[in-house]
Amino acid sequence: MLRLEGVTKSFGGKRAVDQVSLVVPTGQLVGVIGRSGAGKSTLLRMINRLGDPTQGRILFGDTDITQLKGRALRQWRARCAMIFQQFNLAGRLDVLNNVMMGRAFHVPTSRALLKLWSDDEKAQALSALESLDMARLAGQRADTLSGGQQQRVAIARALVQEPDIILADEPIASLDPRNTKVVMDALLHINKHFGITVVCNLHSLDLARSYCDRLVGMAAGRVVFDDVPAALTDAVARDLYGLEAGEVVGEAPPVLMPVGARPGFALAGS
Amino acid sequence: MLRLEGVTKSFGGKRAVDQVSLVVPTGQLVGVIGRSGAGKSTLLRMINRLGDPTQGRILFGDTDITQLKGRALRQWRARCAMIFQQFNLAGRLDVLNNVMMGRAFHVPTSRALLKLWSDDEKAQALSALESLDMARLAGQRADTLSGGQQQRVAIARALVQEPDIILADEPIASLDPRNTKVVMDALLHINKHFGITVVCNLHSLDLARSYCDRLVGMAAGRVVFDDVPAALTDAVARDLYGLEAGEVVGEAPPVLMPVGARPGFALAGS
Amino acid sequence: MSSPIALLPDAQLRPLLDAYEASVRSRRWHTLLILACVAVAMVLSSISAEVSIPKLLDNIHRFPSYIIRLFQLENGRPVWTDVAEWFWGLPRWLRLLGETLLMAYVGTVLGVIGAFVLSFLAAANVAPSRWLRWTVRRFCEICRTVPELVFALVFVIAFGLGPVAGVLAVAIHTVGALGKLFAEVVENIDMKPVEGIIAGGSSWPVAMRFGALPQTMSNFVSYALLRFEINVRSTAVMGFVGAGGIGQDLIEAIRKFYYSDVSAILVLIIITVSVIDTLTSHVRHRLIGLQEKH
Amino acid sequence: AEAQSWKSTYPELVMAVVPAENASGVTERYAPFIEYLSKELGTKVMLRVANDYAAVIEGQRNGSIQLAGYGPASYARAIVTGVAVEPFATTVNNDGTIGYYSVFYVKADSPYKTIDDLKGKNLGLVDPNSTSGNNVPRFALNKMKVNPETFFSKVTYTGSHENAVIALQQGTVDVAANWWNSDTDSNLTRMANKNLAKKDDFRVIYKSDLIPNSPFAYLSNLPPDLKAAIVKAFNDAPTKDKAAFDKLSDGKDKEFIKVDAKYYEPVVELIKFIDQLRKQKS
Amino acid sequence: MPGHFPVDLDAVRGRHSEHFQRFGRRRQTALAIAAAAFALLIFAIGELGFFDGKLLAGLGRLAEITGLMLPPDPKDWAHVRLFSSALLETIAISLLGTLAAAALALPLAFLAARNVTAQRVVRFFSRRSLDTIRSVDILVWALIWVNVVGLGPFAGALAIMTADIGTFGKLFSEAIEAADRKPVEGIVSAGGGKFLGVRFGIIPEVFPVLVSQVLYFFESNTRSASIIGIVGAGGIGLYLAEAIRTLELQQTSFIILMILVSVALIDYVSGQLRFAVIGRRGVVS
Ligand SMILES: Nc1ncnc2c1ncn2[C@@H]1O[C@H](COP(=O)(O)OP(=O)(O)OP(=O)(O)O)[C@@H](O)[C@H]1O
Ligand SMILES: Nc1ncnc2c1ncn2[C@@H]1O[C@H](COP(=O)(O)OP(=O)(O)OP(=O)(O)O)[C@@H](O)[C@H]1O
Ligand SMILES: [Mg+2]
Ligand SMILES: [Mg+2]
Repeated sequence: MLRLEGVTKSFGGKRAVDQVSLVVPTGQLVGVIGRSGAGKSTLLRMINRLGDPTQGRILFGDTDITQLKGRALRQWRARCAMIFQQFNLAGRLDVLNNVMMGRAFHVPTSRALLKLWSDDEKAQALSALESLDMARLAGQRADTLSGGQQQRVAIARALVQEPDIILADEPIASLDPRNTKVVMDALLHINKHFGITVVCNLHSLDLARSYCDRLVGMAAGRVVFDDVPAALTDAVARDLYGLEAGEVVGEAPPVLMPVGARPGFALAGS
Repeated sequence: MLRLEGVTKSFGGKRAVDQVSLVVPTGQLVGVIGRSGAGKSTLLRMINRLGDPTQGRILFGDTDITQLKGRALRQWRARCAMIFQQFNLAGRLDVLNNVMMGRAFHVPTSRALLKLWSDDEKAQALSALESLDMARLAGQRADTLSGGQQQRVAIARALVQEPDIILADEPIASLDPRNTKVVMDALLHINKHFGITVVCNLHSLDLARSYCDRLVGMAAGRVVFDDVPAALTDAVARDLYGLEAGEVVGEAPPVLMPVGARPGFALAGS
Repeated sequence: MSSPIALLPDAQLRPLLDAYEASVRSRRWHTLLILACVAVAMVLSSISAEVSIPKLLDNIHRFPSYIIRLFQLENGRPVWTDVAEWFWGLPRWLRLLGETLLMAYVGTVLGVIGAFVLSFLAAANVAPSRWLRWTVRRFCEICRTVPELVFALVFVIAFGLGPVAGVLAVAIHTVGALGKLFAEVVENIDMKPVEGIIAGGSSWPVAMRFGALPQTMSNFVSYALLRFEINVRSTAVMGFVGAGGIGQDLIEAIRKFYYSDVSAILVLIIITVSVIDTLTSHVRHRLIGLQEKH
Repeated sequence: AEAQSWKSTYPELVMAVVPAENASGVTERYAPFIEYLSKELGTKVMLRVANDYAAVIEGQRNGSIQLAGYGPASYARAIVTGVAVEPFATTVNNDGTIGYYSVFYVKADSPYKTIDDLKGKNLGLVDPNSTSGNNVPRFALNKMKVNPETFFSKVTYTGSHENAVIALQQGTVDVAANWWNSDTDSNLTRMANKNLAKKDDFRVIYKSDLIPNSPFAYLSNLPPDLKAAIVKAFNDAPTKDKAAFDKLSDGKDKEFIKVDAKYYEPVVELIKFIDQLRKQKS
Repeated sequence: MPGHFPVDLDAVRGRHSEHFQRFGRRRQTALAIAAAAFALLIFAIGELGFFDGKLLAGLGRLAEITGLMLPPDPKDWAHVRLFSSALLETIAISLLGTLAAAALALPLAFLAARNVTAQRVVRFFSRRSLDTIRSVDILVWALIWVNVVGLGPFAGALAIMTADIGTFGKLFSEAIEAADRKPVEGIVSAGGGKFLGVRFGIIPEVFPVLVSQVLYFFESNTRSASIIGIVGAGGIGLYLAEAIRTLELQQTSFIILMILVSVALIDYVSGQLRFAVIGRRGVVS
C-alpha cells in the first residue's frame, strides 16, 4: 500500500505539488490526469525519490520512503520502476544496455560495470523488447531511435526491473495506436496478473477511463478529483481542464467553430 | 505547392524513408500517420532540409529545395516552420528567447546575437505564448518546464515564424485534452484562414480524421495510404498498424482479454 | 500574407511584458554585474601589468625578428637550404623524444586514473556525499598547487635521482589538474539519463558508468590528451631531477641561442602534437557519434 | 649641456639582473642600490629581475635594457650570440679574491684520490647551463685530456648543485661537480646549515682555476658620457652609499672594480669550447 | 515474487544470437586496445626504473622530508607583504593574459569545430595552427614578446596570451563538438543562420564548460607563473623559484600555502559562477 501524506514540493516560491494526500492500495491501476503543468510528473518523481518533498511523507507499507538511504533506497527504487515522460535513456548506449540498466540493482556492481550480463539477463531483456516489437533494434544507439522507439525502450527497462509498483509518466505519449494498445495492455496485464500497483499519468481521457481502476485529477499541484472512472463525467472533465461548456472533451470529432471567439485564445482572424 | 519526387533516406544500410512521392497543394492540412519507426519524422526533417535525401527531389513551387544553399536555404527554412517531436529547445535559454528564435531569419544577425529584440517582436512572441496559455512562464528556463509546456514553447516558436508551411511532428504528444484542442484548433485555424499548408504527424486516428483534409499512411518508409480521412476505414487502419481483426483501432474501450495469448507479445501468465 | 498571430491589445500585453521584464531583470543585473566586475578587473590588471598599446603597435614590426633568426643556420643561411645540417641531431632528438613520450605517458596514465575516480566524487551534481566532495576538491587543489618542482625535489631526496621522481611529480600534478577539469565536465552533463538509471535502483558506480560516463567520455579524452601534451613539455622540469628528455634539450637550445636547433626540435614536437591531435579527433568523433553533418 | 643630451634620449634606464645560482631576495638586495644609481645618474633607473638570462640577452639585443648584471657565462653567451655589450664592473670579495671555483667532490670514505682513479665510474654534473657545474668541469677535464663521455661510464645532469650533492650521498654518482668559494662558503656548507648534508662526508679532489665574478655590462652604443657616469656611480658606491652596496651581498663584497672585455675573454673561450662540444654529443 | 518473464532462453538465443557472443568484435577491439595500453604502461614503468626497489625504500623518508617543510614560515612580516603584492601582481598578469587568450581563441575554435565548420580545409588549417601555437614553448613566446615590448609584465601577459590561444582553441572546439545537436536544429529549422545556431543553440550549453576552462587556466597561470618571472616581471613565481633554489623549505611551503588559498578562492568563485549559469540540479544518491 502506497500512502502519501500532505506531500508538497516547491520550486523557488512556486508550489508544483501542493498538500497531496493519497492512499493507493496494492494492485490498483491509478490514472493521474490533469492539465499540463499540474504537477503530475513532479509527484511521480517524488515517489521514486528523484526529488525530495519539501513537506510531507510517503509511505510504502510501513516504510517511510522519504527517510530511506543507501542500499535501502536503491532497493526501493528497484521495486518501484519509473517510466519517464522524456524517456531518460543514455543516448550514447545501445538499446540492450539501456534495458539492462533495469537489472542493475540485482547484478553485482563489478559485473555491471564491465557489462558482463549473463545470458539469462540478456534473454530477459530481449524478451521484453520483443514483446514491444523492439528486439530488432537491440544493437542500435538509443539517440538514433525514433520517438516511439525510445519510449518503448524506456518501458522495457521498467519491465525487466520486475517491480512491485510501476510509475509511468505518459508512457504512450509518442506511440501509435497499435503500440499504445500493446503498452497499455501490458500494464493492465501485469497489474491484473501479478497484482503490481501501477500509477500512470495520462492525457487521454478515453484511455484513462478504459484502463484505470481509479482516476486522480490534479490542478495546480492539488488533488481535485479522486474517484472511479465512471465518476469522471464530461462536466467534471471540463472543470478539470478549464474547458468551456460546449467544447468536447476527449479525442473529439471535428470542431470548426470560430476559435478566435474563445477568450484566452488570441489567434487572429475570424 | 510542395512536391516530393522519389525521396529516399538511408541510414547505413537501412531505408528509413523509401521512394516517397507526394504532391501537397498549397493550403492543405495533411496528416501523416503510421507506426512508430515508419519514417514520419525523417520525412519531415528532409522537407526542412535538416537531413538531405539520399535520393530524390523535393520541390516547392518551382524551387528545388534539395539544391538550396546559404541564404536561400535559410529563407526556405524560415518559410517552413518545424515543430519537433522532442521540442529541440535551447534548455538554458528562457522561454521568450526560445520563441524569438522563430524570428531569427528576419532580424539582422548582429541584433539577434545581442538579444536586442524590438518591442514589436516581443509583443508578437508574447501574444503567441498567450494564445497557448504560456505567457506567464516567459521568463522561465526552458529546461525546467513540464513536458507539455515545452511542447507549447516549440509551437509558439513555429507560429512567430509566420511561415508558408508548417511541419508538425506530433505536436500534441505531451499535451492534455484542453491543450490538444487549443493546438489543433490553432493549426486548423491558420490553415483555413491564412491558407498555410500544414503537414502534421499524428498518432491519434480520431484527431487525424477530425482535423485533416487528407491522410498519408506510412509503413516501413513507404507511402501505403493516401486519401481523404473518410477512406481510412477500420480495416485499412488495422492493416496500417498491423493489428489483428477484432482489436479496436483508435483510443479504445477497455480490453480485458488475456493479452498473453496474443502472438508477438511475450508477457508470461494467462 | 498577414501574420497568423493576432497581437494582443496593449492593455493585455503590458502586464505580460512587465512580468517578463521583472523575471529577467535580476538575471540581467547579475550578468551586468559580472561583466562590470570583469571589466574593472581587466582595467586594474592592465595598469598593474604596465600594458601599453602604443608601445605594442610601435614595436610590433620586431615580432618576427626572433622567429626569423630561428630559421637561420649558424652560417646565416635559411635552414631549408641544408636540411641535413638543420636536423643534425635527429637521432639524438628522436631518442629523447621517445623517452619523453614514455615518461609523459606513464605520468599521464597514472594521473588520469586518479583524476577519473576523483572527478565523480568531486562533482556537485553526482557526488555521493558533501564532505567527501569537499575533501576531494581540496586534495586536488593541493596536488596541482604544489609545483611539480617541489614534488620532484621531495621525491629526489626520498627516491634518488632519476625518472621515477619526475614521473611521480608529473602524475600527482596531473591528478590535481584533471581531477578538477573532469569534475566540471561531469557537473555539466544532462541529468536525465542518470536519473533514468538511478530510478531503477542501480548503485552509484553503475549510474555513473552508464548514465554519466558516455556523456563525458569525449571531453575526458580531450582533456587527457591535452594533459599528455603539456606533460611532454613539463618533462623539461624533470631535467632538474636527471631525466630531462627532449624538453630539456629544447630549453638548453633556447637559452644558448642555438637557433636552428630550437626550430628543429619545435618542428619535431609540432609534428608529434599534430599526429596525436589527428588520431584522437577520430576517437572523439566516434565517441560523440558526429557522423551526421548539418 | 652634454648631460642633457643623453637624459632626453634615456628618460629611463632599465637595469636587468638574473638571480645568481645561490642568491635569494634579489629584489630587496637591489632596491637601495637602484635608488642610489637613480640619484647619482639623475635619471630614473628601473630594475627588472628576470629568472632567465635568455630574456635579458634578448632585451639587450633590441636595446630595451641598457644595463645588465650577468653571470660570467651568460655574459659570454651574450657576446657569442652577437649582442654588442661591454662589461664595466665586477665585485671584489672581502678577502680580496675576485672569483670563485668549481670543484669535484667525492665521498670522504671513498678511495678515490684523483680524477684518474674514477675511470668507469659515474660523474654527476649540475646542468648544462651551469658555469661551475658543467662548463668549467668539462673544460678542465678536456685539458686533462679526459673525454667525460668515454672516460666515465655515465655522465648525469643532476639538475642543481644540491641535487649533485644528494646524488653523491646516495651513491647515484661517484663524483660530483659543485661551486666553491672558500672553505667556509660553498654549496656544501650552506646545505650543512640546513641539515640537508654533513660537510665531513665529502672531500674535494679537484679545484678549478678561478672563475671571475659576475660582470655588469652596458650596451656598447650608449653615449660615452653616460657610460662614464655609470662607471663612476658604481665605483663610488662603496663609499657614497655603503649601506646600499653592502645590501647587495650581505657585506660579503668589498668593492667594484673596473673590468673590460679582455678580462672575460677566457670565459668567452670557455663558452666557445662548450658550443663546439655540442655537436659531438649526439 | 515470481519473475514476469519465465523466459525461454534457447528460443531467444536462437532469434538473437548476435547479442549472445560474449566478446563481439567491438568488445574485442576495445579489449585489445586496453591491453596494449596497459602493456605499454608496464613496459614504460619498468624502463623508467620504478621497480628497482628505491621506491619502497624511499617511502619512509617522504614524511621526514615533508617534515622539513613544516611549519610554513615566511620568516617575517616584510616577506608576507612582499609575497602578497607579488601574488596580486601575478594574478593581474595572468587574468589579463588568460582573458585575452580566451577572447582570441573563441573564433578560432569555431573554425576548428566539425559541427560548425563544414569545410575540411579550413578545419585542417585552423587545427594545425592551434597545434603549432601550443607546441611552441612558452619560453620562445616570451623571447618573441621581449623583442617587441621589452622586459616586464606586459611581455608576460602577452606570452601567456599567445601560449594559451592554442590550448583554448583546442579545448573550446572540442567542447563545441560535444554539444547536443537538438537545440541547434531547432534554431536552424526556423531559418536562423550558423551564427545564431552557435550563439543560442551551442554557446548557452557549452558556456559553463568554457568558463570552467578559462577559470582553470587563469588559476593555473597564477600558480605556475614561471613565465612572469622569466620576463622580469617579478611575481610570486620568482619568489617561489628562489625559495626552492635556495632550499628554504619552510618558506617554500608558506608561499605554496598562499597560492593554495588564492586557488581555493578562485575555485569557489568559479563554482558559484558556473552554477549561476547551469543551475543547481542534482540527484540524490
Ligand atoms: N526544476 C524546476 N524549476 C522550476 N519549476 C519547475 C521545475 N520542475 C517543474 N517545474 C514547474 O512545476 C510545474 C509542474 O511541473 P510537472 O512537470 O510536474 O507538470 P506535469 O503535470 O507533468 O505537466 P505535463 O503534463 O506538461 O508534463 C510546472 O509549472 C513546471 O514549470
Ligand atoms: N540517425 C539515425 N541512424 C540510424 N537509424 C535512424 C536514425 N534516425 C532514424 N533512424 C531509424 O529510422 C527509422 C525511422 O525513424 P523516424 O524517426 O522517422 O520514425 P517515426 O515514424 O517518426 O517514428 P515515431 O512515431 O516513433 O516517432 C527508425 O527505425 C529509426 O530507428
Ligand atoms: Mg509531465
Ligand atoms: Mg517520430
